[in-house]
Amino acid sequence: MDYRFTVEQEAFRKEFADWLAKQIPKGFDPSKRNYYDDDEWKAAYQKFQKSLFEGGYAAMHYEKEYGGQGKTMMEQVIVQQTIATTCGELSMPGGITMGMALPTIHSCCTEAQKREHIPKILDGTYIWCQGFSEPNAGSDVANCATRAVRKNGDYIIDGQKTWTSFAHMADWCILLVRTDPSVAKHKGLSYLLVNMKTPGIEVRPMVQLTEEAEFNEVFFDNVKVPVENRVGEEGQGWMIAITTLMFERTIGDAIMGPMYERNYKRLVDLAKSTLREGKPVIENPVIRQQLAQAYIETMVLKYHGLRNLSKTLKGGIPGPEGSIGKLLWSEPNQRITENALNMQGLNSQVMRGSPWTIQDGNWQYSYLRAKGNTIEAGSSEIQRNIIGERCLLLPKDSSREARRK
Amino acid sequence: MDYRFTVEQEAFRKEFADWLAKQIPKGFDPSKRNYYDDDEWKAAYQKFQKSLFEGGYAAMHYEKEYGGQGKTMMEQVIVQQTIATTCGELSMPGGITMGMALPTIHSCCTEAQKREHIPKILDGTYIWCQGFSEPNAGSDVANCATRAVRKNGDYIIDGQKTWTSFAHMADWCILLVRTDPSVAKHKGLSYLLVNMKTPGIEVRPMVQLTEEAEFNEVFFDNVKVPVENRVGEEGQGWMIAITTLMFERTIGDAIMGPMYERNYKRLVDLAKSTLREGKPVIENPVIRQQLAQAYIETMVLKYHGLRNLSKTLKGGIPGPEGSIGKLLWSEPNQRITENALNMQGLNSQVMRGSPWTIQDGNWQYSYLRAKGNTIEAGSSEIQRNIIGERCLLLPKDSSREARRK
Amino acid sequence: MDINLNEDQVEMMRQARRFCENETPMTFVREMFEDERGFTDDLWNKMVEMGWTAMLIPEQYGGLGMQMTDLMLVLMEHGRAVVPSPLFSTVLLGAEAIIAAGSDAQKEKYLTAIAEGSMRGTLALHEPGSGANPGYIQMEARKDGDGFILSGTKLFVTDAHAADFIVCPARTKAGIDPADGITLFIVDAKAPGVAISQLPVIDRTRKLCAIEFKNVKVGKDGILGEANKGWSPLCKVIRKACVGLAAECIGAAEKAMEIAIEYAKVRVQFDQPIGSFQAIKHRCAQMYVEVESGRSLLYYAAWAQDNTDEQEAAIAASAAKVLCTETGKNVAGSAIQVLGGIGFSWEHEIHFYLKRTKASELAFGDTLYHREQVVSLTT
Amino acid sequence: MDINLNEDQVEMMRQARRFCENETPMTFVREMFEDERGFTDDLWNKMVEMGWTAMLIPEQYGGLGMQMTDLMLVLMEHGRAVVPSPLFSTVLLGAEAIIAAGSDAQKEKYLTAIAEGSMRGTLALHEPGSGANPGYIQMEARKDGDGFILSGTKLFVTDAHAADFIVCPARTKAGIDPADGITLFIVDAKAPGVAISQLPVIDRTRKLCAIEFKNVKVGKDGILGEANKGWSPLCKVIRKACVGLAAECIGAAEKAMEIAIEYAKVRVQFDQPIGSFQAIKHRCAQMYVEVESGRSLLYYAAWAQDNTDEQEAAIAASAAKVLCTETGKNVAGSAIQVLGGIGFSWEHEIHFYLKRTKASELAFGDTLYHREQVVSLTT
Repeated sequence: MDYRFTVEQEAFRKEFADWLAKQIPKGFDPSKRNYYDDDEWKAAYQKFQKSLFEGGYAAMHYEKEYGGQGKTMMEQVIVQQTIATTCGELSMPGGITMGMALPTIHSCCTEAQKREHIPKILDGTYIWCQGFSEPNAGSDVANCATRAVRKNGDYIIDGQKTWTSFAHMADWCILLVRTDPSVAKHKGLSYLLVNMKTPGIEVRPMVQLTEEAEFNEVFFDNVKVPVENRVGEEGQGWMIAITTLMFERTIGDAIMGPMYERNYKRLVDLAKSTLREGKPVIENPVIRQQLAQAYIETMVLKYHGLRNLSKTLKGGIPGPEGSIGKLLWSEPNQRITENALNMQGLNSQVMRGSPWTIQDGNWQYSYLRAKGNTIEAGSSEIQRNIIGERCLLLPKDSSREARRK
Repeated sequence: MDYRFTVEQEAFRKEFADWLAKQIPKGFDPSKRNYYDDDEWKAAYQKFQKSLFEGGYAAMHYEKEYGGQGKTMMEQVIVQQTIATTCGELSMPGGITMGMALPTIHSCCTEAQKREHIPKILDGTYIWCQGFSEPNAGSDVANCATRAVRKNGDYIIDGQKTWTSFAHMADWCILLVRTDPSVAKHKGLSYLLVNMKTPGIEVRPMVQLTEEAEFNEVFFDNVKVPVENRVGEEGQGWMIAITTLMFERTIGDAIMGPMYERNYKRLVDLAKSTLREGKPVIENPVIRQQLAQAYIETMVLKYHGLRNLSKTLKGGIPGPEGSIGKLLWSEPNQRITENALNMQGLNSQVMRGSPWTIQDGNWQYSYLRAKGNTIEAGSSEIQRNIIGERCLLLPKDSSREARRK
Repeated sequence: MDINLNEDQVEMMRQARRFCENETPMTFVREMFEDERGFTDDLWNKMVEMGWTAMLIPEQYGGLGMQMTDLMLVLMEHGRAVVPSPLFSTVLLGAEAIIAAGSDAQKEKYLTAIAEGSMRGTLALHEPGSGANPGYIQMEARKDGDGFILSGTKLFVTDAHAADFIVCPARTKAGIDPADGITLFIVDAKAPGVAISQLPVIDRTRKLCAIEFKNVKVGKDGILGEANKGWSPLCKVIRKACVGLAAECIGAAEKAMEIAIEYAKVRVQFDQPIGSFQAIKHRCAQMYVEVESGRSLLYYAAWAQDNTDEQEAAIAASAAKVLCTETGKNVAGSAIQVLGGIGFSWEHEIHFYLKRTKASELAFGDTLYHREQVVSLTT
Repeated sequence: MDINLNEDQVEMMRQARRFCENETPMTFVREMFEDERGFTDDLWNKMVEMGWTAMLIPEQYGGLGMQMTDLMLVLMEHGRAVVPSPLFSTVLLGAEAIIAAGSDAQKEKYLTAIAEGSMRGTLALHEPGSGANPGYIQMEARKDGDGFILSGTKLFVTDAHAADFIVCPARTKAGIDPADGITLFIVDAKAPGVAISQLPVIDRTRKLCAIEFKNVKVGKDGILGEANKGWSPLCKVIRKACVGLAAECIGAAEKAMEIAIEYAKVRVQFDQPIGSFQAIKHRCAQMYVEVESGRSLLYYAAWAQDNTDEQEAAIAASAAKVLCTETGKNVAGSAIQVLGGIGFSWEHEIHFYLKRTKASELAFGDTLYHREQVVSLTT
């Protein structure tokens, strides 16, 4: 058992960090949010991703023939950890692209599809979004009602997706559609690659409770998608949607630890610089217990991420226990942001833009944003169902059992 | 709105407290447990209950013809609160008798049954137990499998009850039995009054994790119970079991507040007298927060109890929201006893019988005992089901819905 | 003992609910959230007509002489509707400070005007560096002839932008013990040297302001109560303010719970209403437990303000503040979880409940502070 | 980076599990719970044969020179079976104190004997009034020629009744700073003036003793390490003890979880296995989340003891102690709730898991203490 990275890996980390330092745009302040305009943000992402690609740091673990670097997942983790903790905002518009679209295309697409799409993802040309959720398919993704009817060489798509992150920036979409309404719900689904410029697609931003529009509704009205844009076979959509993302999630989990470590440092700064009754709150024993707990949960996230990564590197396949990772970042984040607000006392109400704002209002935003963490990307309830039924093999409840028949 | 008791009620409280002080056996120490021998304990209960009866303080709210005092529920609450906070141990063996058997007999029995049983309950002659739970009928009480087959003028009973409190002391039992296995589960049950001396009844004490035997298994082997000992009609057992206890629960809830207030005082004494790093733990800000929370939860219990009592006195019928009362004492008790142990640090491990024991080991016992609070008398899960389905009218889950048909 | 509401009270609640439905529907709340002023004269006038500004004011000053339990019922309804208005600040901060410490002349001047709706007031309590401890008051008032000169900063002053007068505690004697050296002043909101600016807060259904006092002169008639002994009446004001916020939070929690329950009954996933799943059902049940627990403690705390000694009133107010604001926040948060994606949207109203209750948790002493109060007063 | 167990380690775990199944089944645990001594020579000898007493002892003293991660795996299995034995006290308290502070001669004498199983030792750390702070050491050692005379009381000494020697920290210089003035002593358990009595504790699968020292003479050879500088090696011992308890707790939690899950699959109520109800299913899922979280932190903490600097080792040990003992206690408590009535019975084994993990939460610094350690070391 060894938690140390190898000398080569540490050297690579340093090399990459040094290189990265030179790529960060002038004036970029990692301690706060820099982009409030989406066009600017997209352009910054594209430029940044292009430099990564040209520098030889894009998709380290993918084959060279598709534009990767032919290295192991460790290098990719090192790159992503370093980005996440120094300039995560620059890579964020590519979150769905890199975390969802890319691995799906990489592991389930035809050679032609791969050659068409992967390079333009890696060089930052295209941003992708993911059309899974619908108004009546939230936790119950298999309830997908967006229809795709085959007509000549096309699918004609009608329906609506919702909670689609980055759709307003996206060039392409990975889309789950119903191609056969006559079979059991999860059997009639297919998976398509859709160009967002296709006529009939309308994107409407949805404002969330943070007062920002990070998500969108996407409407499909008689949208033609060539049959060759299907991933896998007709009816395989559910399987592709469910299974292909497991490997990539390992990387996602592994970068959470360092991100939360950075947050802990901010939390400590906050505790040292914020006063309560005229004294720094870090002197308050109750707050100290909360700080400690935040650190402990951060350690869990970090070492759980490494343990999973290590298992994956040894050829283990991360199974449904990957659901733990989701719970390990989403639920502590709600506690940690709440604690951060507690530390600020009344000042915790002040958002960005006042002389009384603390740490640029980051914690205020994060507190509100964190309320979505236990809902998005599979709610905590769904995660616990998955853990209970697939890891612990507890019986399905009778209504859901009945539906599978 | 007025939280004050009337002048007459306060006078009555004082009168009763003065009278009670004279009844308490010499050497009885209310700050600890006095009876470790069950025979002694039963005898002490019988003597105490007899004195209550003779003093005119038994069942204040019942009609004089059955041995009550014809007063309101307020006098009964005052009596029970006073007993609970000064010498509760003396009345405890009658807990099921007074809380379960008596109100059931009082509201559901025939005149003849009432005249036979109520006086002997009120004067302390008989202790009752309650045969509801079975090995396969825990949360699912309607799954009761103990059979009662009618033969001549008797029911012949075969089966097993479990978790029967005080059965080893009891003279009589209120027993739920299945008289008709051919109809829906909750429709085939009946309710009997059973003399525990009837041949064929065997009581086996069950030791619980506190290392004490508070409960019993009760085995019925060809036990004859006269048909006239049935309460209500055949098949009404479920309704009687479910509904008759609602009123009395109001009193039970109303005495919880004062009991927890007394416990809070003990907790404060503990915090003042116990050292941590050489200083009284009450000076520790983290412990202080826990203490405050214990007090707040105690206030909730107290004022919730009074609010329900007040509603009942005005003729309101406590409905399923009575389930709240159960949650309000069981769950805080686990937190409060845990906090009490926290305050003691390492000493919290020491049970009764050492120079290093704190407060006679009461908190150690209570900590372990409290683990049963969320299981007994309807688990927290069952309470939340009841609240969800009967107070909030949320749909039953489909499997349980199906069963009712 | 009788904890049931009487007929008048039930009717008062019913009227308040109808008022809120008609006058402050969610569309209005949204408008006011974005609006700089955060309320309209029309709304204010109608509230005055309802008698709400006069409820707690003694009859001799044109008020209705009612008790905190009565106002509590109105505020619960306001909590249910997240009503934006300077009612809370005027009746529980401005007016109560005058009631608690004012001379007859001051009462005559301010209370009569508040009761008839022609004046609004607030309390400038918190200072930078206090965290959330209302006893941390360091702003200085220098003696100046018969009067004083105030200089310093107050933060998180509720509705100061809409107030005619501001009650401002300041130190007239150096030290840290709030019981010794704090004097209350009545400051005209338009007085030279008073600069009021709104803070960009999370919950903008209730505006909070920063106030800079630059050599603000307060005459003799602006001294409220006894010099150096302002803490005791201030505590009384804080106590009632806490109960008022607790009432709002229980109203808010109740409504948030209802929203979640209604959704759980109609939202179908996996072919079942989600309310049939225990994860949701038990969550809703827990909301109900918390709302009813909070209500039981709230009723007592409100009653205690007018009917028990100071210590008991203080314990009850602090306990209710802790429990009910946490309940509000927890239930609103829990409702978001039940609603899922839609609950996270701006479009749905649930987030207003989270924001308002979260703000209430912090105002006039946070949970840490009030738990400490409870333990100091009960041990 | 490689956090996978190697083949030897997997085999070691497998053997330990088999050992526990054969040698310490629940019937044996129950017997030992009631038994005054709490273990048998036969069990001890078999443990020695397994090499467990020698694992952490350097090879030059007859040990196996293994790392904390190896012992951790064995202790997880012991936690699963609630193994009663003085192994923990001997290898992680007695032996580690000698390893941390002993001279060559002391190591030769004690470690060799421990490795071969002919000697047992423990650590007399806690004192009355400490609460649960291991740094609160006030017992005095008076200078007496070359040696010292010890007088005072130590409490909660693990397995002192079965120990041949007791490492006892005491003050050789007045004060409260543990870093200055504490000296460690090796006391013969049979020395005149040493009176050992067992405490009636909740968890009697691990015996805890009170020791009265009445003018106990300790010669020069009984001084362990540098005078007045005993705190630093003591911290090292405490750190590993914490990791050891954390390992036991994760093993215990894992087993308690398995018990609950098995029951939830077969126990039928309302015509369904109760594990199909989300109230139970999600509770079990939460157990799994906690067990796996604890395991991830535990592995690192064990590794850190031998492979990082003192500060990181201390942070990791404290963090693992807090998380894993709470996990043990929470999962055991949660399992009781899943089991319902039967879980509350003496007859079912689950309560042993609750009692052992609860005791572990308190030993060598409770959660309050270790959270404070984490925050002091990371800010």
